[in-house]
Amino acid sequence: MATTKLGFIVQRPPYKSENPKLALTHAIASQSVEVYLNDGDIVTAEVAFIGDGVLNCLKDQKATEHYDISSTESHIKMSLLVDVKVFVCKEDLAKFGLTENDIVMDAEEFGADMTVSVVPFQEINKMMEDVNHLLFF
Amino acid sequence: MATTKLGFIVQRPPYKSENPKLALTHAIASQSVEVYLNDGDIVTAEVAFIGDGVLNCLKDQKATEHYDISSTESHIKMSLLVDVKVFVCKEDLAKFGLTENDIVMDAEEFGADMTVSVVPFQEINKMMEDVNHLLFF
Amino acid sequence: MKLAVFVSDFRNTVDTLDRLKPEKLGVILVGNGVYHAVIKENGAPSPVLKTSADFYALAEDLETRGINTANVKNNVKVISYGDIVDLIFNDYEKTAWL
Amino acid sequence: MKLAVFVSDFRNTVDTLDRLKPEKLGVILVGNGVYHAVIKENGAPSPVLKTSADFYALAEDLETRGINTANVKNNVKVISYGDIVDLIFNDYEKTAWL
Amino acid sequence: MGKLTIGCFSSLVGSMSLDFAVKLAAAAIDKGHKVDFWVSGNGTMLSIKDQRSFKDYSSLEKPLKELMAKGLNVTACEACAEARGYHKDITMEGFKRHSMDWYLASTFSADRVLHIGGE
Amino acid sequence: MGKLTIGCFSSLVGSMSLDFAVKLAAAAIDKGHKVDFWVSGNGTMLSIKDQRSFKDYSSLEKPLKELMAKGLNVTACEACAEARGYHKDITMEGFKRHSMDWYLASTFSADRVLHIGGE
Repeated sequence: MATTKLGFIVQRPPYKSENPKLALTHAIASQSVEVYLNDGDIVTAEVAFIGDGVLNCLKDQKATEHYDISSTESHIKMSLLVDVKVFVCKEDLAKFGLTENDIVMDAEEFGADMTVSVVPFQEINKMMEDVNHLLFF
Repeated sequence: MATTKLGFIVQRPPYKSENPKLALTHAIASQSVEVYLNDGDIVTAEVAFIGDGVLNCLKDQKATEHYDISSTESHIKMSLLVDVKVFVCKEDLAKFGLTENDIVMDAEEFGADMTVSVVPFQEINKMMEDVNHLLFF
Repeated sequence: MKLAVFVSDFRNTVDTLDRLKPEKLGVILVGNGVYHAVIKENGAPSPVLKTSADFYALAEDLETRGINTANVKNNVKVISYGDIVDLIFNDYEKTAWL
Repeated sequence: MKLAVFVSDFRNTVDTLDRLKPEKLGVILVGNGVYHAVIKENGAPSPVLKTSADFYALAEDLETRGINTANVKNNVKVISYGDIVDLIFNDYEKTAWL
Repeated sequence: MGKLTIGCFSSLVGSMSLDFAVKLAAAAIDKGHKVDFWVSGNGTMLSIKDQRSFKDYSSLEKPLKELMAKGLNVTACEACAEARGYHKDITMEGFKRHSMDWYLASTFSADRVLHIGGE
Repeated sequence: MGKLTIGCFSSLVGSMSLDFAVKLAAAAIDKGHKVDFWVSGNGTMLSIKDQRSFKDYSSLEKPLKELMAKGLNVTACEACAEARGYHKDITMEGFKRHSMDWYLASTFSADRVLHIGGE
């Protein structure tokens, strides 16, 4: 019975590369990892958006309409739905003049209880200390 | 009987992406383009290294020894061998504290007559004016 | 030379845009380049917009990223793919994708 | 936390390195990141080297790019792939590829 | 009406450069222009047939086939494709493969060239 | 001796990230460590068999096979591969394909994880 904690740090904007989306899909995969492990062993994933990475969180992304692909917005909602913790750096949002009104904060329409936490970078640093392994995207 | 002139501008360092090398291989391909064209019609290619792109020109690249791939250095020599004009921006070399001693200047060992021209950016601007189409790498 | 420059990145890794001095310059913001049209950092608009040029931003790429085209800066014209075709055929002679 | 950070680009598009404050920080320059170990711009060494950290640069990647390992700055240790393995297993607990 | 030659050297699925190139080609053809489309480097990924369409990834096989039916001329760099293991048998029907001189020859008669390099 | 899990998400031929990852895996195995190697996104390009070896492009099939013989455990993200048209029949022998949870499971028992994301 052990837990391995992973910290996913997204530092780049969406769509230039698919990596921000892969960060979220891999984090979501923490839900099905038990099939490979012994009873009671788990892997947990937390995701933090920092720097230009906070641009992944903008609302109303029309990626499906224009390019027929899912948006990073929809992936953030999926992450919340499976109870992945999602952090967004407060200072970086402020730097871009963005507020909680501009970004995805919940996935209520899918029945998710989890919401996005806008936190100071210091708390993200604490999360990085706390996890067993870091994955920077 | 007409000539189309192409200007290849390399602005990024080697090895992160293969684009600088592709610039040179495509420029070299100007030598065999006649098979597709009418008699007397030709396409010429000139290559200019600017900004971080001048780092492609450093001598003694050991890419074959360490990674079993050809170096951009060897591609510059091949370009000279088939008489492609190669320019290197003087100001950008100076910015990095590099001199003609640090970079590939000729391909004498292969019998090439053409040499690399280290020129002020202004002359590269003139080349850009002069060509029919620009290809930035 | 009349030159249409495409900027597709938010963080430019090349400084070429500042050095080009064509007679007429158009800057077409596409892909993640569209962030330059709207995102301020610490209150300041993108330095890209300081270039002496005509600015365009692709509507599809703004909206894909969750940016309302109404929020784009005044000196940037929001355009479509069809407009890009017309621009490069009618208003400019050469293109450069930085 | 003892953190080994890999820098693989010459032009960083992220500012994360400046913000990390681990108890012990190692910066391993690989790929085009090795330019930081030697290239001066307008006489000034790379700002990456100003970070408070231990610096390492991969010999193979320096030489691939035509850089003589003797020219690397004093505070950067030239290492091999094997050394990287030992560093991340013995000297650091976590890694971050920026 | 003119001729536009597009060269795309970036990687597919994930980067949006090929999506951009295909949409621009479509817009140019709609306006009556002739379009030559060259892919090199990682861009040769576009030439593989039967890419499975997932909602997470852009899938360009369908729009590309429609454009080919409307006259789009599309060619992959043969060496770049072979080096990646993209052999003839997994290449989309109608997608040509040539050496790099094809791209240069296409620019000869082109009114405009858009070369998409970058990273 | 420990276990190292490497994840590589970058594109092959051209970018040197996969070359780096393969060489690091080799160095770790030489020192007696166990290595799991996961490729996702454009990194799945590594899994294709019969990539033609040109001197311009790095060719990793041979070193990879040698490492597999020495116990390297290498797996590609199945969805990322399928989305690119890299189907089972063109996958290198011994190269596994799984869903993303394989990578996370590998980190469970890993002493060190090197996740190569970037651009």
